[in-house]
Order: sequence, then C-alpha cells, then structure tokens
Amino acid sequence: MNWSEFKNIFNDCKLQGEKIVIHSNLLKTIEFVKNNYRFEILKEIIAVDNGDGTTELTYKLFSPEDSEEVLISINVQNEAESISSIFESAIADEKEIFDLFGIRFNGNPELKRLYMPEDWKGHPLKKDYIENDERLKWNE
Amino acid sequence: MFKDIKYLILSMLTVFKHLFKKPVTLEYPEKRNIPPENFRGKPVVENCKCCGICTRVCPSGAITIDKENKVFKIDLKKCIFCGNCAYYCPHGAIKMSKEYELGTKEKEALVLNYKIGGADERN
Amino acid sequence: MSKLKLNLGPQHPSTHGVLRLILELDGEKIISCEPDVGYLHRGMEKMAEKLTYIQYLPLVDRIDYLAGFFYSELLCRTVEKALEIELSPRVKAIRVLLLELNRIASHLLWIGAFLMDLGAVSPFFYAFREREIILQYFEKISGQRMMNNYFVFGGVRRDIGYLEDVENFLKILPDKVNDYEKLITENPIFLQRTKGKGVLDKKTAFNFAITGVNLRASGVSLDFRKGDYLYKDFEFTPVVLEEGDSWARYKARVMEIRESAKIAAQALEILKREKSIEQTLINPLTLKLPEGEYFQEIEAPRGLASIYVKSTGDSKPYRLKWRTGSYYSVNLLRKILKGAYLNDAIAISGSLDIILPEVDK
Amino acid sequence: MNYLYFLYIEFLAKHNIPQLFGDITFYVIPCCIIFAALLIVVLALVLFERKLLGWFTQRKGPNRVGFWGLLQTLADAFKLLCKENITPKGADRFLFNLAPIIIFVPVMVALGLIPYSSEFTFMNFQTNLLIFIVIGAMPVLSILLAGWASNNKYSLFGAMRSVSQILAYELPIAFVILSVAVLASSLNLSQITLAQSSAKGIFGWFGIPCFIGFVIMFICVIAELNRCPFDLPEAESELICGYNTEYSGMRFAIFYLSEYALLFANALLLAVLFLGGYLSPFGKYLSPMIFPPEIGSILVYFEQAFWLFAKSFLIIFVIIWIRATLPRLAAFDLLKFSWACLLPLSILNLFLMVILKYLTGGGYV
Repeated sequence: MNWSEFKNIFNDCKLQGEKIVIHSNLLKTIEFVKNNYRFEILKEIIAVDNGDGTTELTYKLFSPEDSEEVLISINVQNEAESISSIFESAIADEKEIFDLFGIRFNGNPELKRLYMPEDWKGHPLKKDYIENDERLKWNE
Repeated sequence: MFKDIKYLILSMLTVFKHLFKKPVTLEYPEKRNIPPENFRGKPVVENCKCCGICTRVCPSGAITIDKENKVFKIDLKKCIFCGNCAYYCPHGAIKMSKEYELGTKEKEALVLNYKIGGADERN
Repeated sequence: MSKLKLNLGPQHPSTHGVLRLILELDGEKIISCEPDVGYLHRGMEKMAEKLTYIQYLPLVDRIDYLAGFFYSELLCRTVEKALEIELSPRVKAIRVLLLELNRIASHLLWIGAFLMDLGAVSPFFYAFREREIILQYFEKISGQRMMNNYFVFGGVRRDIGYLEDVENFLKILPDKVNDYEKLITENPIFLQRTKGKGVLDKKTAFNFAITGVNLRASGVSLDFRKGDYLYKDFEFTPVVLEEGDSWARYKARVMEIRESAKIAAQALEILKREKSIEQTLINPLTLKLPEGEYFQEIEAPRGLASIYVKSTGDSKPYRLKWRTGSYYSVNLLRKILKGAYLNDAIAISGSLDIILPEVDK
Repeated sequence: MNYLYFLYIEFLAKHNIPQLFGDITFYVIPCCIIFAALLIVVLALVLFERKLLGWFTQRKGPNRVGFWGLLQTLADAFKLLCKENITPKGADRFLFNLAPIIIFVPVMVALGLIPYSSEFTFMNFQTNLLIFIVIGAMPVLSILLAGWASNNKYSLFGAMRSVSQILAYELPIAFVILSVAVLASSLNLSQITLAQSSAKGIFGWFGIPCFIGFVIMFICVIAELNRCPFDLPEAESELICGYNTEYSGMRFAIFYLSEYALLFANALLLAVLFLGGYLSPFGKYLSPMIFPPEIGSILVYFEQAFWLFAKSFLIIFVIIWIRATLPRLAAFDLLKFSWACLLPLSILNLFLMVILKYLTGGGYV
C-alpha cells in the first residue's frame, strides 16, 4: 500500500502515527482501499468518544494475501456514512456503535440497538453518560 | 454402500469398547475431591496490618476495613475468589483456604468479619 | 408462501448460550434469519473504564470462559509492550504451553457440543473426559479450573509445576483423538449431516470478517500465530482445508488439536531446558500506561482476538475495546442459514463454534 | 387356557357364584396380569436404558435411589405423579387430554397378542399378526393430536415430522410381515413360532433365511419408535421435546412410559417373528432335564417365557447401543432412505421368500 499514490488521490488526509486521518467521503476511501490494495477484511471498527462531542471512528483493514494492516480514522459528530454495502461485517459493528455511542449510520439495513433493550435511554459508553447508582461509585 | 456399513460397525465397536471401562465420575457427597495445594477457596485473614492494599487490588470491592473498631470485612457475595488480595498482600495476612462449600441459609453469614490485632475470632 | 416466524429463542439447548435467532420459515426451510444478541452483555468495556489494570485482569478470563488464558494474555501483553518489559524464555514457554492446552480444551468441548447438536450422545462425554484432565491441571497450577487468573503483567503468578501430568496427557491424547476420528469422521450419518452443508466460500468469509478455524477450513491459510512474538521459535503448520463446509470445519479442528499437542510438546522441551524463571513484576498500584493507543492481537480458538487500549496516562484506561471471533460468526449466521432446513441450521450454527459470552462481551 | 378356565369356574362354584359371572371375568384376569407385568417391565426398561447409556459413556448411571439404583424409575414416576398438570392457555383442551390416552391403549392390545408360551396366549385368533400393523399406526394419531393441541410451534414441527416419518416406515414393515407370513404360511403368531421349530434350535428360526427382512424390520422398528438415529420428532437439540414439550405431570409420564412400552412390544414382535419366539436356542428345553418330571412340565412354560424375554432384551440392548453411538439423520435424508432404499428392498425380500417357499415345496410347515 503506497502512501504517496493514496495521498494525491485523496488530498485532505494526513498520516498521524500509524493512522490515516481523513475528514470526509469515508465510503469512497474505504471502497478505493479495498479494491485497489486488496484490503479485503475489515477487522473491526473502533469508536472512541473524544469528550468534546465528536467521536473518532477507526477502521482497521487487513489484506490476507500480503498480511498487511492499515488504520483509517475519521472524526464524526453523530452522523456517519455506513459501509455495510462494502463489508457486511460492518452491519454488526455499526449497530454496536449506534447502541453504545449514539452515532446514526445512514445506509445500514437494520440500525437498532444491538445489546441494550429497545427502550434504553442514553448511550452507555459516551463520557457524559451518568449512572445515578451509588453502588457503582465504590472505586472512585 | 459397504464402506458405510464398515464405518458404522467401526463406530459401534468403539462405543462398545467403553462398556467395560471403569467409570471416571466421582460420587460427590460421599467421595470428595481433595483441592490441590494452591486452590483458591474462601479467603481467611489473620494478624492483618490494615495497610489497605487489598482493598485497592480487589476487582469487586469485596474487602472493607474500618480502622476505628478494627473490623476487617470480606463480603463473599461480591468476592470472585480471584486471589488478587492474597497475592498482593505484603504481610501474607490473607490466605485462600481450601474450603469451597460456602452455601448458607442467611445472607449475613456471607459477610465475614475478622477482628484486627489479637485473636481473629469471627462474630 | 406462508411465512412462519419462529424464535430459536434465548432458552434453547443448542445455541451454546443465550442467542436468539428470529427465523422466518416456509415449512422447514429458512427464508431469513436475524440474530438478536445482548442477553449476556456484562459491559466489559464500560467496566474497564472504571477499574485499574490490575483490578480488570481477573475479569478478563470471563470474556470467553472456555479460553480464559487468551484474553488475560492479551491484556498482559498490552501492558508489557507499553512498559517495554521483556519476558524470559521460560515465561514465554509457560505461556505458550498453557495457551495451547487451553486451545485443546476449548476444541474438545466444541467436539462434544457439536456432536450433541447432531444427536450423538457419547462423544460429548468422551470429549469431557479428556478436557477434565486439562482442567484439573489448570486447577493445580493456577488455583481454579476456568477462571484461572494466572498470567500477571510481566510474567506468571507462580512458577509452573506438575509437568508430568502434562506429559501423561500428551501421551494419551493421540489415541483418544483417533477414537473420535473412528467414531465420527467417517460415520455415514455424520457425513450426510455435514458434507456440503453450510458452505462458506472465501469471498463471504472475507466479507463477514471471519477468522480462525472457520476461515482456514475454507482454504485461506491465515494463522495469526505465525506473526506472534510468543510462537517465534515454535515450528508448526497451520491447518488448511479446502471444502469449507461443516465437515471441513470439524476436520480442521481435530487436526488443530493434534497441531496444538505438538506445540505443547515443544513447549515442554523448552521448559525442561530453561530452569531459571526471572520476571520483573510491576507494582500494580502505581501502574500507569504512558499516553497513547495500543493494539494487540492473538489467535484465539474461535478466531482473531484483539484488544485496543487508549490511555491518557492515568491508572485507568480511557477506552478499551475487545474484538472477538464469535462476534462475527454470529453475524455470518444471517447469510449462511438462508435456505437451510431447520435441523441443518442447528448443525451449521454448531459447526461455527459460537460462544455467546464472546459475542456479548 | 381352557384347563385354567375350568379350574376358575370350579373355584367360583365352591363359593356358589353363578357361572355367568365366571365367564365374564375370566378374560379380565389376564388383562390385569398384563397391565401389572407391563408396568414392571417398562420401569425396568427405563432404568436399563439409563444404566446402559451411563456405562457406554463411562458413567455410573442412576445409583442413588434404592440399592444400585433399582427404584430410580419408580421415584421418577412418583415425582411425575405429584407434578401439576399444566394445560397451556391456547391449547385445545379436549384434544390435549385425549392424546396421552390414545397412545397408551394400543400398546396394551399389542402385548395381549404375543404368545408368551405354548399354553399362555390370550388373543389367539387366526390373524393376530395383522393387528400389529394397526398398532404401529396408532401412536401417530396421538402424536399429531399432541403436537397440534399444545399450541406450540416446536410441538407442531415435531408432530409434522413424526407423521411423515412413521408413514414412510410403515410400508416396509407391512411387506416384511407379509414375507414372514409367506414363510410360515399362517398369520397366527403361535403358528409362526411353531413353524420355526422345524429344524434344530437356531437353524429353524426365520432370522436366517429372511435376514434382509430382519434388518429392514429392525431399522423400521427404530424409526417407528422415534428413537435415535431417527428421533426427528423429539430431537432434544432442536425441538426440545417435540410433541410432548407442553405436557407435564402424569400426562408426560404416560407419554414417556408408552414410548418404552411400544419399544418392548415391538422388540417382542421382532423376537417372535425372526428369533423363534419362545423356542429355546438349543432345540430342547432345559427344565425337563434338570428338574423331576412333574415340576419340570410346569417350569417349561416359564422357561419358554424366559427365552422370549431374553431375546427381546437382546434386541433392546442393540437398540440402546445404537442410540449411544449414532447421530441423528437429517429430515430429508430420513424420508429418502425409506422410500428409495427400504421399500424396494422389502419388496425384493418378499419376492425371494416366495421363491424360497416354492423351491422348498412348502418345507417350512
């Protein structure tokens, strides 16, 4: 996966540590990486709540032939493009992130809560999720 | 067709072979399994220096020490018998005993109270 | 076409845990299947943000209680790599030995459970008889059979002992596995139930991010143990089969048991050679990971297991995420069960080795 | 039988009870004996199976209740008696309660037909072999009722599967029974047993000339009883308990015991048809030689019954042994196996038996 060729096609991205940070058109980037550089497995989608209202989604792509891995990350508010049209494994990942972080992926065929029951209020893994149960405060 | 019958008979015979072997099961209440040497059973405490390390190492907050009336409490309802306290206690005060039958009738008996300093009688 | 909606509900003997499949049936043929998970969700990732690393270590065995060593190895590995702690060869050999024994135990349980799904009663008890020997060995060295909490940051809790038990086990294992082969592999009814059922080709496997034995049974030789630092000086050949149906997955797991037994034997040799165990253990109370993001992965019995830790320099992780193998096998069910009959569906979902605590985390 | 009849009338006459009462009640006594014997044998069979399954898988099997576990099934039956009889909300109440009765009655009839010894047969009319075909079909009716009436999707699946399965395996049994009737040139079970006593001991049995029929009938009996590897209707790992999921308490006990009673009845039938009923495998009976003549002549009948039971328990042992090893067949292959393979084979077997009968010029009786 040569970085320079990728750079001049998608110009608004930069290499931060081992991650490629992009700002928009997520679907086209992932599709481009999958078809051109044979990254055929989407290992996982990692979501981290940055605390200031934005969530950082990191897509870990892996190519089984030359066993190489690339990380593409993007900062989103609470809307994101779903990539379940390219990777069907993303259906479950996106449902989990919607359930725990509250990010709506438009384009996901069945976007509903994965773990929590339907009528659960709030998204547990967000930093501003306050549990009002005293027993959980024992380790502060 | 005959290959199938051959393998059917073969699998039948391997099961028949087990008919005469000694059973491996153990009749629990009569014959008990002796737990091995470093088995993690019920935590037991003697001459604790109440340094508080175990309270900070316990994953489920089962240990509470109140220094005023010198009582060391382990709540077996919360304890997951992970052995962290016994491993990280600098004075070796907490030991994991070999007792694993902890069923009791009333809930209070599950909270073990140990007196700190002097004889550790449980009330 | 009359559609019947059937709940292969949470309380069902052959879903290996609390998995609910909402099936739409036409007669006994499955039109669509939607897995509904979350009945065993314990919030491992939320708990991680509230506990320090040493407090979180015992909970990690519970992510996949059949392969507890793998997940505690993942967490220990993250901390060791973050603090640049080098493991002595004896500790590495201990870890490899216990990981492989755990893999054998997990595959043995799967063989028993899979055959019980297909209706055969006795292989379940034979597989458990062997697994019992391994669990008793784990109890001897770590104190508990499954929740063993034996790996610690920087090494192991106490030096390993009772190696002769492992030797006896590795001596009797080959002919016990041959017993299973004689009993099951060529059994015509078993072949009828599994040959050509639930075929998983390479494209859908990649598309559904399937890894581990399920992928290797479909012809892709992708074994993450190859690049693993623990397995560097062990030679073994990853098991690859071409058919990709339930039978190939069964056969691949049986061959994988034999492969793991070889690795365990090599680890025993190393343990006999390396006598001295010196490990630099860390004071758990003042353990703080330097700021940054850490990725680690390992080849668990049910596919690739990996951990992501984002730490902001204090004693509790800012964010911790697990990737487990069965999570994606359950997601695969929605495609692989289409068009199968009801009792084949049970066999196919059994062959994928789905364990629910891994899915729900 | 008529010797016992006169004894009974004489006994009643002594207590000056009119003979009419004797005629009526005479046939009630054997039915009570059969019912009691059936209960004991069924309880023993359940324990026999659980013990065997235990030994096959290196376990001990039930050994807590009573010495060596003998009272275990009695305890289970008593426990089921005390359990509450729950009827699910949407269930069709009348059919739901009718199903267990229908499954238990035919088994009683079946046991009355079988000649336990040359003297001791109850319903000894000329065509009592045909009734067994009807007996084979009756449980299907009750399974269908149970599956439909308990308003549970899993039970409905179990019922549908069992109807198609027993229908598929009923025909080969009919043809095999026909071929045995051809060999023995009679439809009466005691005649068939006598027909097998022509040669000395084992060689006279129909199991040897009609071996294909024996194997087919053995497979069909396992399929008809919904036992492994054909136990689709109550597959534990898929349909939990199939048709008897919603039953609890006494009704479930009746279903459970009738399954074993049917197993015993069919094993007896197999023993009579192919393994020479109450004939002893050594040609002559042992008890006249061992005991002095007057006791020996009475003991012979008991020894005949013993040989019949021994053969049927051997068959039951093999059935349980098969259950311990083989996985379950797929629903589709199960039907294909019967229609495509067993049915033509049984017709061929009938054809062979007719040729054999013609060649040996009616050698067999």
